[in-house]
Amino acid sequence: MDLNYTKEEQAFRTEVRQWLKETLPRELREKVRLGKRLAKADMELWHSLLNARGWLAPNWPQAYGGCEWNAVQRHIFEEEACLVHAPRSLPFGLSMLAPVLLAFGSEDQRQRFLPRILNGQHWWCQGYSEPGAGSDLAAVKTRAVREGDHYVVNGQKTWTTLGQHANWIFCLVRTDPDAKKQEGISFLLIDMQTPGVTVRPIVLIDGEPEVNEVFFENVRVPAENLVGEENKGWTYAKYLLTHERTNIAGVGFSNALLTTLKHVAGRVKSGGQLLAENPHFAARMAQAEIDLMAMATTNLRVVSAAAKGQAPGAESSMLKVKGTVIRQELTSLLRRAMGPDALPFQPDFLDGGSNAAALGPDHAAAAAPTYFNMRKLSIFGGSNEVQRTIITKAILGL
Amino acid sequence: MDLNYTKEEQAFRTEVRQWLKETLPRELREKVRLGKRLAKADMELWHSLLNARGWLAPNWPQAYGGCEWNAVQRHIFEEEACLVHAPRSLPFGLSMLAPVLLAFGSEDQRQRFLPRILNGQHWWCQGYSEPGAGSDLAAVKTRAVREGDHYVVNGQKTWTTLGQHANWIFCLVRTDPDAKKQEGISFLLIDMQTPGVTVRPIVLIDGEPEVNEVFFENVRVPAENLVGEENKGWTYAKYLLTHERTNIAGVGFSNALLTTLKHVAGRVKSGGQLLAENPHFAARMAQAEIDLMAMATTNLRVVSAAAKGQAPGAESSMLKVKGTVIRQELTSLLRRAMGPDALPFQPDFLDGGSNAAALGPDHAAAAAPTYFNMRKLSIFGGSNEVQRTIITKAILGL
Amino acid sequence: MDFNLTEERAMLRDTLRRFLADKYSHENRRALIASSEPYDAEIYAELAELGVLGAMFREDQDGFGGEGFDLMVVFEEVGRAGVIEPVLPAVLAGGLIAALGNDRQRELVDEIIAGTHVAALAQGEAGARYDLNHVETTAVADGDAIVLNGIKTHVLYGAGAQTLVASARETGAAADMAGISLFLVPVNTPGVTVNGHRNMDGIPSATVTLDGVRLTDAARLGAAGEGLDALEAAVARGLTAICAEALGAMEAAKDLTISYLKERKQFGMPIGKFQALQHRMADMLIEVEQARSAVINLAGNLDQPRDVRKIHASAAKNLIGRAGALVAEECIQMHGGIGMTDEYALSHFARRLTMIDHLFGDSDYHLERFIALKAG
Amino acid sequence: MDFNLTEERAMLRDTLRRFLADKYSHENRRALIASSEPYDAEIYAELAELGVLGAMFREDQDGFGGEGFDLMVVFEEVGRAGVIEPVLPAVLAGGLIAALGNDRQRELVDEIIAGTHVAALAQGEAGARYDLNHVETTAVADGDAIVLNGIKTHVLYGAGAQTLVASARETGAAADMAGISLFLVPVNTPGVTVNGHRNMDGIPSATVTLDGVRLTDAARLGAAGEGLDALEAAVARGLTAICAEALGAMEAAKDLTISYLKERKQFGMPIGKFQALQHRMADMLIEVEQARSAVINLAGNLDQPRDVRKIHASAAKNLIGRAGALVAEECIQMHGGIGMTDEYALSHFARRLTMIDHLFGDSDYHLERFIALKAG
Repeated sequence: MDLNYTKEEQAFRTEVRQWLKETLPRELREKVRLGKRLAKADMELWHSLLNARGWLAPNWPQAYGGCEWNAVQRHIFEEEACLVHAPRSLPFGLSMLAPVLLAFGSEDQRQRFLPRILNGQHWWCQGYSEPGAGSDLAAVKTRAVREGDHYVVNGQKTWTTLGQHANWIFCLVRTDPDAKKQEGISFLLIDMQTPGVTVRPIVLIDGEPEVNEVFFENVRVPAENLVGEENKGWTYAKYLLTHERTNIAGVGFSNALLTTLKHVAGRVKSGGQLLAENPHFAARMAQAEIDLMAMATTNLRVVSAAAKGQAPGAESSMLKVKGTVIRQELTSLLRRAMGPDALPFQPDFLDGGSNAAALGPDHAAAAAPTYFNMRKLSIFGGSNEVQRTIITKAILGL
Repeated sequence: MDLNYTKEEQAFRTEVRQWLKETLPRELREKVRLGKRLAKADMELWHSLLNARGWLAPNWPQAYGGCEWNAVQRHIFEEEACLVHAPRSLPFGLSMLAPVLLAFGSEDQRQRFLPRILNGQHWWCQGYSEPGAGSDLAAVKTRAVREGDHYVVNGQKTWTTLGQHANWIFCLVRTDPDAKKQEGISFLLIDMQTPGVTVRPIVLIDGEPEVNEVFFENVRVPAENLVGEENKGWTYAKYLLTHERTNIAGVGFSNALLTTLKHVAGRVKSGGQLLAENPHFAARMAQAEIDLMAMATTNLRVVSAAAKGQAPGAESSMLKVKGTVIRQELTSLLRRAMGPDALPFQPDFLDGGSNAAALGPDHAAAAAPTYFNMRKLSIFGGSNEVQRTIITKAILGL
Repeated sequence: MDFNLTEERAMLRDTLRRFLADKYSHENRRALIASSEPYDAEIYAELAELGVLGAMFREDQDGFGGEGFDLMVVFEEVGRAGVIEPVLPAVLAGGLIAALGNDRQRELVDEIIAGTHVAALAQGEAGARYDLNHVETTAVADGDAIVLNGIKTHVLYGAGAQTLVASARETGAAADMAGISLFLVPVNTPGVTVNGHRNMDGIPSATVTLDGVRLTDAARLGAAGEGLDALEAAVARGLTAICAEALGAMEAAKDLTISYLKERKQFGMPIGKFQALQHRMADMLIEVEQARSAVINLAGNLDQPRDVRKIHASAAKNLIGRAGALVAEECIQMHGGIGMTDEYALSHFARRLTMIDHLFGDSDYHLERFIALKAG
Repeated sequence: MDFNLTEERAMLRDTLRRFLADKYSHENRRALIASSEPYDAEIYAELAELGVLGAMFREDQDGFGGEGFDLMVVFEEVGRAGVIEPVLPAVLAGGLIAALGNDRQRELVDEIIAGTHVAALAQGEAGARYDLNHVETTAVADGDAIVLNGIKTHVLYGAGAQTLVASARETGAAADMAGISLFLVPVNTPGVTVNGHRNMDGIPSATVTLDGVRLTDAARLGAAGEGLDALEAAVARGLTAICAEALGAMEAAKDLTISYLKERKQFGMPIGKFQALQHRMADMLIEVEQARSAVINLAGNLDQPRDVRKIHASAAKNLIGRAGALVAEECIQMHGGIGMTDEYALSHFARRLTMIDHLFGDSDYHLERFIALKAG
């Protein structure tokens, strides 16, 4: 047992910290810190900065321009990045599609798509969920019918995050309608500029169109865009879902949120007393901090096992559930901390592209929208109910 | 809408309060207040005092020596009795067996048994649960075979509360082993002095033998002790379970507990500060009090509807669950309030028959045992899980 | 003891519920919130005609209600339908004018009841958080005039109001209990600037700047420097209203969720068959009943002595805050993604429930007040 | 970073677990608790032989462990088996003697390691609650002697100990930080009365009366009036021990419940198939992992600067208190009636978990201390 990082890991942390300090643009940092929405250009800028340093793809092989960091290194990077309010890089191409291409794609596909993820030419989004399917991903209805050297795709995807900015989508499509539920599904890459693709934004409870519906009407997709074998898509989808879950606990995000919360509680007054000195509020913050301290170690235990090659099982689900609970609690506390100043809806200020002034103190404008937005954490990526079932099945085997 | 009691109800309350003040023996009151266990003689004394006033059987018809109080009157009595730490009267004969006899028993049975419940000659206990059956009451295995004008009973009952003091037991027994689960069950009254009846106390987590196993080995029971028809016992059992649930919320008990808790918190110090002035502890007490204030009204809404003849449905289950949660929380707070003084196990002091002195301040000795004992609230009388299922079935109808 | 509604209140409730079910669809409400109108003037006029505003006042105030249970009945329906029209101002500013006003001032009450005038309460200030006594806006005599200076924040329905009832300090320091007066300020008085916005839940609100606003003595509502008690009483009535509104929103969210659990199938069966959801639903139903009881307790004790009223107000607001968060969060979770979309009515109820916790003291604030009242 | 045990620790854990599985059945423990013996002297001697007591001390203290993770490994097994023998005194009183004792005093440590001597910490007093600095017992010089007067409460293993390490005040008022000394008091010293009892969880404890107990200077452990720091450090080690013990008890309670959910049938199927129970079990499993992490954090930071150590001690004790209550209550509830019987081992673990919250500060006490430390 040893809670200390190795010298090499400490040096790596210093290097990351230094780079972030020198590279992260102040405006970008402020947007993230204040919970503003990032414009497309903001995200592209951050990707290009990471790419210039060679740090955009932590988990890819170096041969394809990745860092090949182990789980501990990735953890350190994420921790440092969150601490200074760096944006998160977008996972759709980097850590969702790429591992599938690396494991199941053809070399042609890797050569064609991976560099374009790095240089920003392709912005990927995910076409998994469909209306009425929810956490039951295998209930895919979108049809792809082979016609010569094309597939013709018809159907609809939903909950496609940031699909409004994307130019490519990876999709689960049904290629054999007669096969059993999990069979007959294929994994297809679709250029969203193809005629017949329509994107309709869905405004969420926080007032923002973060997700989208994507419609396919007789969309012709070259057969070379099929990943792996036809009708084996469910295997690849499951691989994607279980892969890359080391940051599932969101410890870095929660640490950043806790920092913000303490900052606010040290400035906002209630009944003439700083909120940080209000025993009830301080107790809730402390409770969350204590839970987070323990979860950070739970996370490191899993990370450290993963770095030694052990595959996390139900632990991922535990981290997902507890990580969600803590992060949602912190956003709830931050909202409550703002008092009446959490009331106004300020879309103009929150818009990453605008310079509108905010009503109320720092962090007030984003407090309620962030709280509402973060309700998604316990729903997406396998709802917490699904995770709880996974945990118990693993233990009870019933 | 009117939250006030009628003049008649207020007069009744005054009458009850006055009587309690004059009649409840001081020693008995102190035992209840300090959470000591009542000796058999204590309970018999309290029954005899109530009986002398004609108030032992609130819900029986006057023709049989009852009060015929409506739900509001019963509520007032219970509230006042709890307030002054009167013992609760024992429900087994009074409000479990008697309603069944009144509804389904023969006039002979009523004449034979009801007066003896009032005069204390019979102390009843309940023979429902069996080992391995739990909340699944219909899984009765105890057999009763008709031989001439007797039934011969073999089998085992468990969780029989205060069975060690009882001389009669009402039992669910299986009279038709070939019938489906709920059928083939009969409701039988058994004199515990009959040869073949053995009682074995079960020590519970609080160190007390509050419940018992009751064994039947070739016990011969006169056929006249069958209630109603053979094989119809499940109907009577269900009647018993749904009857008399107006006090299911335990508002009176919780009010008494809250009073004790405030008393303690106003005397015990933590870090030089009274516990009542400790913001964290005060917040928990206040939260419980606020919940209790609301539940008292929820309870009155059900009581008031019952007094108008409306039968409570899922509301009883709601009151059971919430009442349990509040009462368990209050016992948990009382235990925590005692700090290290909750540690010692003091069976000698807690024994109602003894005059042993206690370690620690008032209420310390009973705090942990009561907390442990009250875990039963969410288990017996239909576990809270069963209640939640009842509530949702009533609403969702699935 | 009687937990049934009087015939009059039952009739008002039924009429109002029918009207809102008919006119107040989620689509209409979404369109309205997306528009630049603070609220729908036509609907507001119809509400007035139905007697909704009159029910906020006693008979001696030219209304036909005004008791706690009148507020409860109306606002439960307001919450159930998600109404954003200015009924609450009639309770808050309207209630203050009716309670403190002289004959001339009280003419406004008739206009409010008729639905032709909106008076908004301007009590909030930056840094005041939920404390009514924290007033930095000044009211200083200048010859015959009284001059108001300050910024009032979170003025509910300030955009769309014709008159403000503003708290301002005539004497003392920022947090003193004494020295606060209430003033009737027509929004078109020189020096008044109303900057409107919408809250997260679609309710119109405003920041109001009072920059050398010159009023006469006739604008003062009640006695000079003694406004706090009446303000606190009016806010207690407002708390009754928004607690009942939250109850209505909980009922609506609950009903949507029950339907969804029955209809929505996943893994081959209605998700309402999953026991984990059933038991959480049961706990939620219990808390909604608790919330109803808390509102009844407050409504029934509104005219009791000040401390009794305050204890019930704080108990109710605390419980409603906790139950509201539970209902909003659990209903969204049981729905999954669809529950998070603006298109689906649940998101409206969830936002409203959440924002009600930020009005006139959240559950923490009222827990502390409850403790102080019980100790004191 | 490494979360694996060293080979030595893994071996100690395995040996100890095997020994206890073999010797320490629930039936034996019940019989022992029902007896008048405070603990089983034979088992205690065997534990000493296995090296359990030596593992509580560093090599320079004649042991072969003494680090946080040594305590963690041993006490997790102590908790898993429900051991009531006096291992904790070796950490508390033993740790103080090893840390502060002169050569002669430290001879006791060898006897403790050998299992031939029990020294109990007598720090508690009526009215002190969890505050180590609240000491009213006096130590007054009288010629060459020092005379102790006072009553020490909740002396864990006081019944069955040969020596007490008692805190007493040489100067100052009841709650002062300075002026507290620690004394080695043989229980057979005239004026010492030990009144033994058992705690709810079967652990032997005692109230000790010190009535004109005459000691010499040689009985003082460490510097006069400066005992509090060392006492606080020893209690931090004790907290590590009982937190790990609670973790072991949680693991045991969890394992019993998992077996029960698989085996026990109701309404025609194993109750573990009921989803409502499954999801609650999942939440419990998560909290047990959290508890393990909290203990690791404390064990790994025991030798860090005082404030860091205290922060982790309070974080761990707070989290363990909450998780322990959850596990105890949920495991009983999932079992139903059987979980409440003394005959079934779960009730022992539930009592132990509950009582651990009442030792050296409960979850509220440590939450407040955590807040104060973070603010300070």
